Amino acid sequence: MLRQYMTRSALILGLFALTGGGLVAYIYQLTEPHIKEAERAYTLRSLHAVINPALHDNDIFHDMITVHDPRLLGSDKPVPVFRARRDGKPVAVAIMSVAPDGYVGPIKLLVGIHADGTLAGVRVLSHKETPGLGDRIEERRNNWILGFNGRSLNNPQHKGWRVQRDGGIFDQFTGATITPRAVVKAVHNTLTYYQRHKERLFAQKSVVPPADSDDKSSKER
Amino acid sequence: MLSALLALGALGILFGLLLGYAAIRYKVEGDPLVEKIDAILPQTQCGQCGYPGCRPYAEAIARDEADINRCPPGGETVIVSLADLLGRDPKPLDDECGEEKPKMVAYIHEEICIGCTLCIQACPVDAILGAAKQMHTIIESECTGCELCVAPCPVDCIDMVPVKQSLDTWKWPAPPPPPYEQPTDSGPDPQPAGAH
Amino acid sequence: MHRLFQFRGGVVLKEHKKDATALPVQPAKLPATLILPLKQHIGSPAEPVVAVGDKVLKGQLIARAGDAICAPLHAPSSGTVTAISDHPVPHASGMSAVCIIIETDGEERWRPRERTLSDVTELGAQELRGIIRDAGIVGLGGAGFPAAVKLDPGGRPVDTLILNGAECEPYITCDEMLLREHAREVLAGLLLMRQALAAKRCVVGIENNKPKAFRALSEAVRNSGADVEVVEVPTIYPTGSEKQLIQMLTGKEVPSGGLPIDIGIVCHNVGTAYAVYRAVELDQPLISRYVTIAGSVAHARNLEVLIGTPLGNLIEECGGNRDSLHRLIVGGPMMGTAMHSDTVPVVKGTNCVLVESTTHDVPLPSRDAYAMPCIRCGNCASACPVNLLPQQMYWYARARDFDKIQDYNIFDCIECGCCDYVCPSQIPLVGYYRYAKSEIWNQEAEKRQADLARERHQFREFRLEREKKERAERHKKKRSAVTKGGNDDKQAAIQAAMARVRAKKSEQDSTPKNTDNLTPAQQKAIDDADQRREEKTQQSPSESKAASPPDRP
Amino acid sequence: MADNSKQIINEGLWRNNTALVQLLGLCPLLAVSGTVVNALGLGIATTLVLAGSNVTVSLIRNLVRPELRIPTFVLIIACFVTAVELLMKAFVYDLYLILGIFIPLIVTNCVIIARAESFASKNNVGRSLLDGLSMGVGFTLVLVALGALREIIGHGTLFAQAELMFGEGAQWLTITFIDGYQGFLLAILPPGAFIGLGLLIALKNVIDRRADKRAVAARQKATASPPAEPATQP
Amino acid sequence: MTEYALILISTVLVNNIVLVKFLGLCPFMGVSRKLETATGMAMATTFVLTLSAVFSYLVNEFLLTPLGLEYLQTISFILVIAVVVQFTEMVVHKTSPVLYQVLGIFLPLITTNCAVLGVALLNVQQQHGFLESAVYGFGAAMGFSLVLILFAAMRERITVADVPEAFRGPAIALITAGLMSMAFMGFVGLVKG
Amino acid sequence: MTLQTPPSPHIHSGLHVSSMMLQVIAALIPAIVCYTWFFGWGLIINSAIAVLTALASEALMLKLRKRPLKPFLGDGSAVLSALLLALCIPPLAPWWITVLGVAFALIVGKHLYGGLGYNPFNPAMVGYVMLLISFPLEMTRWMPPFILEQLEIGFIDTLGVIFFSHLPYGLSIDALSSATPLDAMKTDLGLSNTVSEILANNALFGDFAGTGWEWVGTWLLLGGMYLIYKRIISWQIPLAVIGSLFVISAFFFLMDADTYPSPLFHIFGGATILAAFFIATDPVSASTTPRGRILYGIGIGIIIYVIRTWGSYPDAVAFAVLLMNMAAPTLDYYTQPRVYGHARGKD
Ligand SMILES: Cc1cc2nc3c(=O)[nH]c(=O)nc-3n(C[C@H](O)[C@H](O)[C@H](O)COP(=O)(O)O)c2cc1C
Ligand SMILES: Cc1cc2nc3c(=O)[nH]c(=O)nc-3n(C[C@H](O)[C@H](O)[C@H](O)COP(=O)(O)O)c2cc1C
Ligand SMILES: Cc1cc2nc3c(=O)[nH]c(=O)nc-3n(C[C@H](O)[C@H](O)[C@H](O)COP(=O)(O)O)c2cc1C
Ligand SMILES: Cc1cc2nc3c(=O)[nH]c(=O)nc-3n(C[C@H](O)[C@H](O)[C@H](O)CO)c2cc1C
Ligand code: SF4
Ligand code: SF4
Ligand code: SF4
Ligand code: SF4
Ligand code: FES
Repeated sequence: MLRQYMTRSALILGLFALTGGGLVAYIYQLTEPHIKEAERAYTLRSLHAVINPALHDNDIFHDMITVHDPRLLGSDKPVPVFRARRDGKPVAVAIMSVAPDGYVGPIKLLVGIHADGTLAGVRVLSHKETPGLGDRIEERRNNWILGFNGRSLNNPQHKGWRVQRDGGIFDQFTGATITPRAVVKAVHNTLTYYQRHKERLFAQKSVVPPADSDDKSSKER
Repeated sequence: MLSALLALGALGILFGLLLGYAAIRYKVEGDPLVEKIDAILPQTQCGQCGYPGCRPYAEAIARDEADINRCPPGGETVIVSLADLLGRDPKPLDDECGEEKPKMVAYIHEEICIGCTLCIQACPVDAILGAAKQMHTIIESECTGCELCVAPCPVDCIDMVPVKQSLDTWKWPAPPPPPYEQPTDSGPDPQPAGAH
Repeated sequence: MHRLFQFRGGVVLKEHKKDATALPVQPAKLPATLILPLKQHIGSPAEPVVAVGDKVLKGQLIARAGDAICAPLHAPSSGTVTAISDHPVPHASGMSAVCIIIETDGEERWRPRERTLSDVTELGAQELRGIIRDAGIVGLGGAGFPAAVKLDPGGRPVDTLILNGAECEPYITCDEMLLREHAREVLAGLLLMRQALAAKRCVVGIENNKPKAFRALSEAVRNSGADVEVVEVPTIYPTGSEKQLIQMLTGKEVPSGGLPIDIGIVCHNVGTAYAVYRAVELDQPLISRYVTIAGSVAHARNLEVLIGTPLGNLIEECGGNRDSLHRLIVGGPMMGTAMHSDTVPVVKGTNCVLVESTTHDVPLPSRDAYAMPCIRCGNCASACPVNLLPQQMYWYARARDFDKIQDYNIFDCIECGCCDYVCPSQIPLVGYYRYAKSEIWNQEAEKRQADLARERHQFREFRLEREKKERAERHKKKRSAVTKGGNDDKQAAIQAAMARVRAKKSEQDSTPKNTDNLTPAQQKAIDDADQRREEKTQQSPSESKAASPPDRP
Repeated sequence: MADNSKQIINEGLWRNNTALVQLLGLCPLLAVSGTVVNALGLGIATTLVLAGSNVTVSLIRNLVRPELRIPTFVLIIACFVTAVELLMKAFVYDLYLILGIFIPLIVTNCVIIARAESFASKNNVGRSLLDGLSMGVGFTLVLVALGALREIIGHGTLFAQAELMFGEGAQWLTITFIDGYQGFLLAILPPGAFIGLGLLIALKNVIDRRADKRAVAARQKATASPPAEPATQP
Repeated sequence: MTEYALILISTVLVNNIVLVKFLGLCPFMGVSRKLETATGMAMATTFVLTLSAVFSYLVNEFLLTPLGLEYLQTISFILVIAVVVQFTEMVVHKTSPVLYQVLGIFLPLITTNCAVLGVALLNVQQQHGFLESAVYGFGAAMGFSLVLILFAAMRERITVADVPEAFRGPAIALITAGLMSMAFMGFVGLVKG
Repeated sequence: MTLQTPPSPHIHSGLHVSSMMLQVIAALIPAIVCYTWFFGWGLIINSAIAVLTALASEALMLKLRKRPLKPFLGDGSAVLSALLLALCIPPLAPWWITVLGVAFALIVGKHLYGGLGYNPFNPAMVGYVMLLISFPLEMTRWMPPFILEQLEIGFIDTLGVIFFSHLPYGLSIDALSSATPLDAMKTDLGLSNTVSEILANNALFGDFAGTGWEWVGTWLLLGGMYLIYKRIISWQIPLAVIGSLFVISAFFFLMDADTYPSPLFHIFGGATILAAFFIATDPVSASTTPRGRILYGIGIGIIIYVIRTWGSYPDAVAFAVLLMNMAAPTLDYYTQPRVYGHARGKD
């Protein structure tokens, strides 16, 4: 009795699982290429916001490595670095670094750096700063973030890489100094990291980005 | 594709086995809920709820076949208790069942009674005394006021009379709500429904 | 010096005791009619032993105690019983109850002495209790519980007998006057009670705003050399409450739902002690008591009043105006009950009549016309001597959540009114508690009824089922008997038929089936009905058509 | 039957609305009602799943046994959800990212299992489909209403980011009410979601009560008029 | 150790599963009318949530990931949850009638509590390890229980308040939840990350 | 003649809700005067706006709910809520901030729950938190005390700022705004400065807390003492709030005086005193049992410290109060006092 009952239960549930699973798996196979493409397009859009697509000719999305430097890149997890090349020669990199000391929490940045060490562009990928105060680092709300374009480690000099209130050249927002301060510091750190590891960054062999690892990072918005 | 099928199928079969096992191994019979519901009902046994007595109604509620607002003798108090027990929202009494009335008892005009025993057969709680061709009497303390004996009487000798108040049964009235809290228009009233 | 323990909470009230203590106590005028409710105490009503038209003598028994918790009633004066019928009684409902009404003849003729004076110190406890019980003494301090019952410790040791002379309510001064005028007699009564209880110690608690009473009693104790402590307690309302007084004098708490005797304590009012003295030493039953008349009267004072005197008479005697009455309170301003009419009589437990009339300046600072919402300030909780949370109880009483309110121990509330007094929102809190309590009692009664009904219904179902089965069985037997056919079966069939007839006959003869398990009360109802039936069958059926519906037992 | 389906629709859209009356499916309702577009996206996804699962459950309703009922229903729903999830990922990826975890959570959207249990498992396919659709549309409507409320108060816009759902060409849909509106953050933050839904429910109560009153008045008039009628006759 | 403590603080206060993350709202609104039932629900959910967080982790780690079947997460997790709930219910029903009285009617509701599936999915998304997953699940459950119990006690009071008619019932409850969530915003930034 | 038959007791102490409220308002006045002395007319103007808005909102809601105006407008609770909220708003905040905050406080925080006596949350704090999370910019734009900046803006100028955002001649918005001491402390600690450096380098900090603020705090303390003396408020809540804040801040201060400011700074900084005596004690939304009140106060003290020290908001009084408001019914339920005659230890 018990055995019979159990087997029937098992069969029913197993049957449903099997049918359902089959259908889903089928749909998965149908949609998989589209999904891959959508993910790629999404990341590319961010990348192209910081690196002019006209400058490179490689598949920047797949030319990716991960690096690890909690001190300078602000994250104790490996950080993706995308590399742009033209005719095989390094043009720029885009580093997904983190400003760990935002007002509310860490701020995820995408820092694009030309091969010569000047900033190609900076974007905020995700943050939790106070809406209305700290969120002016988003490009959508304020063009403050564009102020990094063209800067480099020497422009301004070391002392200048601060918000104005601390004696640097970058604006702060009224009523919110901490957020810009954190971003400026993180961008500066990222530049320093690039300076130190420039050669290796381009030399290292690319890993094909595991599809879900980067979709995860963007999902957290 | 295949691995997906295998994995899900395996999970399904595993869980099916588990639940099938548990269903037999941990089988429970009986439903204590009915007892609890029955304990709340007033036991008037009047059938106004549409069921032949309080217990059948309790069973219907437990089976989720009947709503909780069908017992007029119990009135608001019973509805609220049932709602509490079953985790539902209280609602007003279903007016197709009847309305809440003050408690009554039956009274037989003994001089009219012809001793037909029809009322005895109707009374759900054996609150009527008497035998064929003899005068019948209500045992007042037993009568639930269900009115079931009224209709069968061929000579209309049974009346429902209000339960008499005495110093012992007198209740302190609720203090009247302050005038500013008088309900302004229809709708559920959170206040005690005034003095009794 | 006796060690005092403070109880928590309580309020300090403005005293109004000067006026009524200025004049000495004198007997009130004899009223033309005396109204004596059969129930003036906690317990069952007394049963009349006189009939309308009977002449009675002062002190004569007119109603006897029916069961253990009951007190007999005596005629307060000589006269004629003119009615035994419903009359308004001093009760919050304003309802009527059965009273014996005596028209006085002004002769004040005593009944003959029933007991010759013996040496009272030799009376045994049982005898003492008998005398006290027969004298109809109930507690004169409040609840009116038959004193003899309270004086029976039932084998439990009694450590302390407390005499309650606190009299903590404003306006009331009857106990104070009694102590001032009859300290010796009160002491004697106390010693008799002690004798009945075999109590180890005796303590009398008197609030420190009654120095004269305190001195009078202390002197009486000193003169008699009795081993009784007379203690002054602080004037905080409600020290007079039994539980609070016990806590203050002994530091012990009466367990919730228990009685003082559970912790070896018995507490009685001073008036009760005086009544005991009069009953035992003078052979006088409880027919009069001290009553304070205060408020909007020309001469506030204490009178010795016969039980049964209508309140209106007292008001007139003290110079009050019966026509401009606005509020008439029996008892003190904190615990007393407002009456619906001034025709209600003084009963054994009436200690004070507080008059408020529209013509005199209104002496009582009462609540606003309506309450504000509770702001949860907690003043009430700080004032509550029982440490309840009045604001929560109020909240749930309002919401009719009677389960929750019991979680908050509403039945420990002594209805002292402290919470109400200090509430800034002026909410009639005690009114809500009384409402909740009586609703709960009522619900419990209904529950009992429902349980009974369920039981009877189930029994009926069972009975019907049984009958059906029996019938089916008989039916089957009959059929099988018939179908068997043949000669020899005929005999059996006839026998079966005869058996059926016999069964049917016996069924008719025996009592109806639905009366198997009856309580005595029900049996009585049945017997009554049977009797009526009998009577009916003798007279013609159409004669007594106007029979009134029976009262509910 | 016509009357019956009308009733089913009325139940779903108004009288027994999942969000306003049954208070089910609150999580996605509150979480993704920041803007109308998000709301619409999730609403459509939910409706699809609801209709699909109702139909399927109704089809197989006689096959399952008690202890397997919930697991089976849940399994069916989960399959539909995963399918929808995959499709969204493939074709409206940006929206998918914003709705985030709430797409897979459609599975546990209490509405769906509640309908499966209380309706689809007792009714035929047609009625179940209708029920699924009307419940889903009712849910979507509330979702969109709440989204609109929050978006207007919070951002001063309507249909912002319409391009996420309808493609780049749809940007013109976005309406900006006040230029330079600073925004009333409360509406966008979590508290705003709760309070907004509370206000919507209160609004429904008010409307219902009005309707009730009118109905009562109408009934009274109806009962009162017959005696008046003879009088009007010559 | 501090790591786990931070996860706890974060899930209970800062990212409260109900008031901030918007998960588990239906039971939050549905079974908060009375303090006692809320307590029962809290206990049942805590048990199931923690258990299913762990099991989901195991299924994901040892079945789905090795086979590259991440897209079946939702399906398999919900199956796990449904089975855990069903199994628990049957066992409790049989073995402890007392406990079943308290928890019985809530258990089936838990399957459709988004918080349970949500936690399983979030665990994967945030790449939690075994212990982290368990702590995260437990913390989320504690957060749920905390606000549910507080909310129930508040609702008991609100139901007897003189609330305007249109707002009686769910409307005022939601507004209360809104104000609670407003208060919880005070914890923002307590745990960065 | 029909006799009146109300239930007992038949006498009353004469205490009244409105008299309680009036006394609380009276106790606030010295502090308001002191505040005006240090920070200018802003508070007075804000208070006026707030009180008017409060009365208008209250009247509107009473009308909508069909309740009589007189007993409720006159009870003083709306005025008190408005004053307390005004005290928490930056003195130069634009007028609509005050209006919005007070209206939200009274409509959502109070009347949706049934008005006086029924609101589970402290209305003033509901309004304040709503403003803080919705308009962080306006709500963090405080001003330095006059004596520091040698500036004095008169009544008319203040009106101009509040109603028209019209800055007085020669003043920039930056000159008029500064962080509160708590805010400055938090910002600077975030820059890894030590407490003693911060205190030494910023004139914002006075003898033991913020310049000016410490005097306002002292007057509030005196007012609170008066209320305790008059038994308008219970001693448990203020003592528990201040006591627990003192203990926990002393603990960390003793551990590391460089990163954790002194207890005195915490107690006189921000709105601690105001909260302890006037806000946490709001009878309606606080716990009502004696033990519950102590736990409630301790909870507030601890939450204030935790959020100030590790959270994002520089001051946390409002959040702490709302959070503990939330817990109050539960606390009440589990801290019922031992009733006379019940066994000890078993409540
Ligand atoms: C509610 C609130 C939210 C805040 N949000 C932020 C923020 O998002 N980013 C930030 O840098 N500072 C934020 N602050 C911090 C203060 O504004 C802080 O004083 C400021 O960053 C210090 O810089 P200031 O000197 O320019 O005012 C916030 C403060 C409060 C009270
Ligand atoms: C219902 C009831 C039952 C009582 N039963 C007893 C009893 O059995 N024995 C006894 O000594 N006292 C009994 N008492 C008397 C109490 O002990 C107490 O003295 C009396 O209630 C007077 O108290 P009070 O006026 O403070 O209310 C009873 C009182 C009440 C109200
Ligand atoms: C609040 C309150 C106040 C009381 N005040 C007095 C009082 O002042 N004097 C008194 O004798 N009894 C007072 N009682 C009644 C006593 O509790 C108790 O019933 C009485 O002393 C018992 O004595 P007895 O049985 O002789 O009446 C008060 C009761 C309550 C509840
Ligand atoms: C001691 C005391 C403190 C009060 N504190 C506040 C307060 O912090 N916030 C507020 O809005 N109302 C306060 N009130 C006023 C009143 O209680 C409040 O408006 C009620 O919450 C309204 O129901 C206070 C009243 C008193 C007596
Ligand atoms: S209506 Fe009520 S009392 Fe009557 S039979 Fe039904 S449940 Fe019993
Ligand atoms: S006597 Fe009549 S009314 Fe009373 S219980 Fe029996 S049938 Fe019902
Ligand atoms: S004293 Fe009155 S207002 Fe204060 S808590 Fe008690 S009942 Fe409420
Ligand atoms: S009446 Fe009851 S609740 Fe009020 S103070 Fe007295 S004992 Fe306490
Ligand atoms: S939708 Fe989340 S619990 Fe119902």
